[in-house]
Amino acid sequence: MTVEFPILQIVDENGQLVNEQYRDQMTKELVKEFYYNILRIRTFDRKAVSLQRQGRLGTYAPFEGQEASQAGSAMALDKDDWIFPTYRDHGATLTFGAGMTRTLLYWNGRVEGNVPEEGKRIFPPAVPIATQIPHAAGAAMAEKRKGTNNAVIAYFGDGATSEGDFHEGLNFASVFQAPVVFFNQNNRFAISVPIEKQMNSGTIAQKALAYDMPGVRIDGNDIFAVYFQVLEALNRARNGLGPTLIEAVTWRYGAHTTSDDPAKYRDQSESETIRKTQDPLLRIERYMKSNNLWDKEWIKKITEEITTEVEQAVRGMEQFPKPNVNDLFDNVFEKPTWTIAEQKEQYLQFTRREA
Amino acid sequence: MTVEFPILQIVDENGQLVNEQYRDQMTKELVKEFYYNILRIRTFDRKAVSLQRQGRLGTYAPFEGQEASQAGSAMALDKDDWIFPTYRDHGATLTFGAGMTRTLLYWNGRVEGNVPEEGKRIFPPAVPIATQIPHAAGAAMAEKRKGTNNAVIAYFGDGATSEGDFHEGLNFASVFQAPVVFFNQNNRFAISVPIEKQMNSGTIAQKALAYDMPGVRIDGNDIFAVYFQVLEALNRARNGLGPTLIEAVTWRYGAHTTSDDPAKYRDQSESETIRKTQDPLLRIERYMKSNNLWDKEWIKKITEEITTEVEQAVRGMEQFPKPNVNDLFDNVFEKPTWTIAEQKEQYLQFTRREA
Amino acid sequence: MMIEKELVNRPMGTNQLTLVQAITDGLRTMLKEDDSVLILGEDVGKNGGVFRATEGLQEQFGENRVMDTPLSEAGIVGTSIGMAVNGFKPVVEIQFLGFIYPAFEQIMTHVSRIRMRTMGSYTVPMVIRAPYGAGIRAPEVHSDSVEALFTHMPGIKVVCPSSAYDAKGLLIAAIEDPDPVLFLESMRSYRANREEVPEGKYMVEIGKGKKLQDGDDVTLITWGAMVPVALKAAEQARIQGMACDVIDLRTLYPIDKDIIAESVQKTGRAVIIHEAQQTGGLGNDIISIINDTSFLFLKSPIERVTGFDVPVPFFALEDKYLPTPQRVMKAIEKVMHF
Amino acid sequence: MMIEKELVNRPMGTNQLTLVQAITDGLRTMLKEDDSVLILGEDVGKNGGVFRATEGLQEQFGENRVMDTPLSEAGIVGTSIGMAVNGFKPVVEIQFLGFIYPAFEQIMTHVSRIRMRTMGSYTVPMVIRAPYGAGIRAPEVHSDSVEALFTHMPGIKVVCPSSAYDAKGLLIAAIEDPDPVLFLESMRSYRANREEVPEGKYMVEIGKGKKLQDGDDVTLITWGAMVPVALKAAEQARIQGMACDVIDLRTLYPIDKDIIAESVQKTGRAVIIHEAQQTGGLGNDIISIINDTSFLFLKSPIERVTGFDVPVPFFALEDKYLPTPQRVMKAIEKVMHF
Ligand SMILES: Cc1ncc(C[n+]2csc(CCOP(=O)(O)OP(=O)(O)O)c2C)c(N)n1
Ligand SMILES: Cc1ncc(C[n+]2csc(CCOP(=O)(O)OP(=O)(O)O)c2C)c(N)n1
Ligand SMILES: [Mg+2]
Ligand SMILES: [Mg+2]
Repeated sequence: MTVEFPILQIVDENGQLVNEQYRDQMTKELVKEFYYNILRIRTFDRKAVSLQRQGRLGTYAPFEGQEASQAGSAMALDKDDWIFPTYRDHGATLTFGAGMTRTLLYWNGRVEGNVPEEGKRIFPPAVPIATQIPHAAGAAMAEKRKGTNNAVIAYFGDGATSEGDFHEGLNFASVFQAPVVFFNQNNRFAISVPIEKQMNSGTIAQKALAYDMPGVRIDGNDIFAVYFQVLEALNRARNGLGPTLIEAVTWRYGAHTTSDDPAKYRDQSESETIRKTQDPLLRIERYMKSNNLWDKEWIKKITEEITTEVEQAVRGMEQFPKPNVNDLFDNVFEKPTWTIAEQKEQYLQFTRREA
Repeated sequence: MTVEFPILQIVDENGQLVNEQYRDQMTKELVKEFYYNILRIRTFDRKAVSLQRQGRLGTYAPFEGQEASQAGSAMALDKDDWIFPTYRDHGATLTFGAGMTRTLLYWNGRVEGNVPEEGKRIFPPAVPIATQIPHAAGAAMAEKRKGTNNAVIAYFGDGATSEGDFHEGLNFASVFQAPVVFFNQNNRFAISVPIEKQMNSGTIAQKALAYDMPGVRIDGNDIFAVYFQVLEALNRARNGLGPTLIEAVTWRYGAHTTSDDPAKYRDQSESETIRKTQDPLLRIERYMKSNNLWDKEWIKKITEEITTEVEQAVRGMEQFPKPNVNDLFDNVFEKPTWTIAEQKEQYLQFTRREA
Repeated sequence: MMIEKELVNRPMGTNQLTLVQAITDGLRTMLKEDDSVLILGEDVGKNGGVFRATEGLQEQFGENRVMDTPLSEAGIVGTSIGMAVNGFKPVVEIQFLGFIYPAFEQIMTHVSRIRMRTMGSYTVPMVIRAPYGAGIRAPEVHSDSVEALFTHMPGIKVVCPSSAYDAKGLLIAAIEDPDPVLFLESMRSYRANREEVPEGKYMVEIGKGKKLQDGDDVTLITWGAMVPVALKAAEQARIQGMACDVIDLRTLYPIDKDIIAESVQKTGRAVIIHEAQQTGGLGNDIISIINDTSFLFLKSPIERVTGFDVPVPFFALEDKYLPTPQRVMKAIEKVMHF
Repeated sequence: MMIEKELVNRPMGTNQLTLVQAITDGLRTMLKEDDSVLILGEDVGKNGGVFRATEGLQEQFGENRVMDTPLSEAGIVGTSIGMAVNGFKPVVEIQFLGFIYPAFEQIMTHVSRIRMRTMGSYTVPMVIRAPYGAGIRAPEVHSDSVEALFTHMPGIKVVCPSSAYDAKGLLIAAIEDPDPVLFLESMRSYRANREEVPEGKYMVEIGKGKKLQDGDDVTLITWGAMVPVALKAAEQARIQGMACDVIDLRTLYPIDKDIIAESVQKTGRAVIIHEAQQTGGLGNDIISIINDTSFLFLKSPIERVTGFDVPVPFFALEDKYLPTPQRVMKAIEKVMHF
């Protein structure tokens, strides 16, 4: 159904405006914020990959190539909204306000990485695929019941659409008309499995039809398309018009995670071609240049700012207090059961003796 | 999407032909077989309900009202095809060739009720909702791999479409283009839950769009529509054109099971109205009468035949050998593990001592 | 039968209720008391649940509090997680424990782990109610008794009352618990008898077993639907001159270790009765508790009277599968005459 | 390390293989030998599996034999059931045991029950392979060790090799088995060392444990990734003058009762080591087996060295969660000096 669900663009590969609808809202400030956020999360992502290579970080799931999808969608959120990410959506959570040090801690196997910043409604990344989709529907049902104006966004990949939880979550959201946006990043691969083996359907957006829910297909490397479509979907949600499924067509340049070798299952030169033509940062750069918004000084300034921020975060991670063995036992229940209390006591005694 | 997916009819409520397409294939013999099969399974169903009331059968799930869907779809199968029913599809399995005594045994808590007739590829009724849908897809994948001409049919209700297994099964079938027909009987209730609370979508057929699979919506009380649409879908399957989702809109007159009281959740006078206007047996009777096929003698003869058959089946069930305690232990593995062997031995010793 | 009174509020009066009525009463009490309590499940609304446990509640509290859901266990539990982390206390009904499996992933990877995963930033104060067990001639799978799958799951408590009083008190305690609780309801016990149940709110402490009967010779340890079976066996044993301690565990995780140890250290003999399959069953945990706490007191090997290592059979054979007072009696004799 | 030779065909030669290579070798052997053997799973094709267990197999046998599936565990297992009852022998890869939960219903209500449900008319000769366990610094959930959920499930066998030789032999036996087998592969052991593995087809019998080392003082019972931990502890114990029998169970259901009983009746002392959570863990079943078979021989309570009753932690703490030779050593001392 690629005809019924064309890929919406606002700014094309060459940085040219191809859709006038949002022109008034495309202020200079907004455009600069787009650029800033893409650059910021890309810088973070590259740093994380390099830390992993140096053995300073555990396995990491890079999102380079998907920054427009992640930054654009997260920017559309209001501060009291909820975000339900996957392991690849740190670009989105960082944009929404997650702590950068904590994000790094997460990838170092530190549970502290999942503690959200004060007041930020950021759920921990879903590791079991698609399981966060019903959570997001439920959190949205709760907001609706409370009568707030808040909405919820759930992130998931193309592969996630094959899981039962995708279906059950969307069905609940549509039955209860929950204020939630299902934001799919179709990077066309689930680890090594290309989308043609994942599904027989031409688009992911069309899956919305099963639930009589609006389905939208966008160019996920066009941050303008992402931002304005997510904003519209969130507005529908806030206005009681229920959920929306958005398919953002994008690409990850690199490996699935740092443990993966993409060359085993695809020709990585395709990534290079896409980088040259479709890159989200390049696109907004082109747009800024064609619209007289390109300011070298500013670019230099923010590049430095971001570099400093990322470096501070790395220091924060590396100087973070050592893991506390109490955390192994203390957060399973509000009050530990006797089995846990006893095991903790014995273990601490044992380590004291060993020491 | 009720407009995109209109309810197809061949013979309308008044028994009038409203679609000429299959006129040539609507032979006298076929029509009589339709009538015969509907009458047969209705007679069975009523008998089962009455046996349950008398305490001669366990809880039973009646299908009265859905006979056209069940008989028509099963008649469209070839003898080597596979059938994956639910607990409410005995009308279909009986039509396909299941033993009537065994079917009664099943409802008497006898595992023997699940042993298929020699050579018949009838799977036991799925009790956990929707779980049979991937089985059917897999059995069809196997037929495809073997290069046979056989197809598979899976039965399931409207409620079943909410389960993840529905989604995963349809996705697999479409990805692997498996020769399977997903035959949904939308009786508009899942126990007490009406379809409007089950889903936000106007039809079930439209859910096929999620998989780029043909979706067809038919009048499930019109056996002509059922038979010919299932036949077409099976033909597509046999010809390598993959799966089809069929929604047969129908109604159960009675309770969900004999443990259920439908008056708690719906106005049963609606059932009576539907019985008067939409009944599958009445409809074919009207068709036969308008087409000079109504033969009182024949009706009398088959009524007697069927009554005898059902009574024999009841006798067969009641005279069936008592449950064998060995069956508790012997069929878990081909060779019992020592825990089972030991438990069996101890139990048999114990019962011998107690006796 | 001895009844403790672990009341938090002095109730106004009492009613003679069956176990399932006590559940309804407990739900009603909490729906009234706490606006954040929600009920979700298949057929829980107009129909009042297939066992009538939620009878009348939707009428009284409205569709926003008592919600019929789609037929979708992962969806029910999954969305309830979302509601739980966002301020509500969902009390979820799974129609039969044998149909909890589609929600297994949500329970295993989220319900039970979200507190730990977020160091307490998010919590899941959810109750999952599920009728369980064989003996009511239900179709297959409906009769599963799989408590051990959940007692092994770190991060969730498991409760299983055998009487109306305990049912209401434990249910309220479960709803008040800041952590998730799986609440198992024996279908066989739903209407087996009536008991005085206080009106209003009271709690029975999670994690505490109950001594139903005192005896110095053998300890019988059981819960849920097997309690009457154990009591009948104890009565037979009494006639033959053997006195049984009968313990109703009531909570299956965390098990009341002390009540077991105390009793076994007195009797030196134990018989465990449960209807789940033996291998991997909770009986093994109880044996381990006895091994850990009471090794030197044991006079004979511990006996287990349980379901066999086979799927719960079709109902024509379920009576053979289920432990009977006779089988328990035989085990009592065995531990007595070792 | 002693190696039995339970060979069905005299193989032509041997290769030095890691455990994961032995798995690949076993799969290749059976794909060659039996056309009805199919491999299904996420990323098993071109990618050769995330651990390379199916490396090269799709290339060799084609997409019809080695099939990449959608990301859908219930779908994988569910469709494999359909293929299994219809003439094939699917060998399913679940990418990590911690992601088997979405397929739990299909395994619990169908894989394990179809034979009984149809009195053998339909059977499910399926193998489900799943890498398991902590210690490789994987993200959360990847590290679960939930064998006990499946050993409690009637109708499925559970196997867990600790060496390359056993891995290939047990895998072939599992594929040849007419009933479903869950085949657990320790990720930590995948490349831990190499071993002589015969070429061609041979089987290690399901249900038989293996004595790795003889000693008269204490019996250590374990499997999978904990085997090297137990062996290290046994070595430390030896230095301190305590001799251990070390048993690798290899099959977790049905457990080799005889090898346990025989050893414990000799030593009178047992330490069980597993990485799963203690409550509900398989250690309890082993204690029950000892209780049932060797009560009078026991000199001290049985000790368990296991994971704690908490979710497998994020990897910064996984070393604290996992049993260590030191913790095992402490338990050995405890049973020796009771
Ligand atoms: C239930 C489950 N099954 C398998 C996995 C292993 N796994 C991790 S990521 C992944 C692929 C996900 O693909 P997609 O949804 O497209 O997201 P992407 O990684 O491309 O962002 C798989 C199979 C998992 N995490 N959870
Ligand atoms: C997984 C699962 N959940 C719940 C049930 C209990 N249950 C049995 S039938 C039924 C309703 C099914 O409705 P539908 O699919 O429309 O089929 P119908 O009964 O109308 O034929 C429910 C909820 C079940 N059998 N399996
Ligand atoms: Mg992807
Ligand atoms: Mg229905």
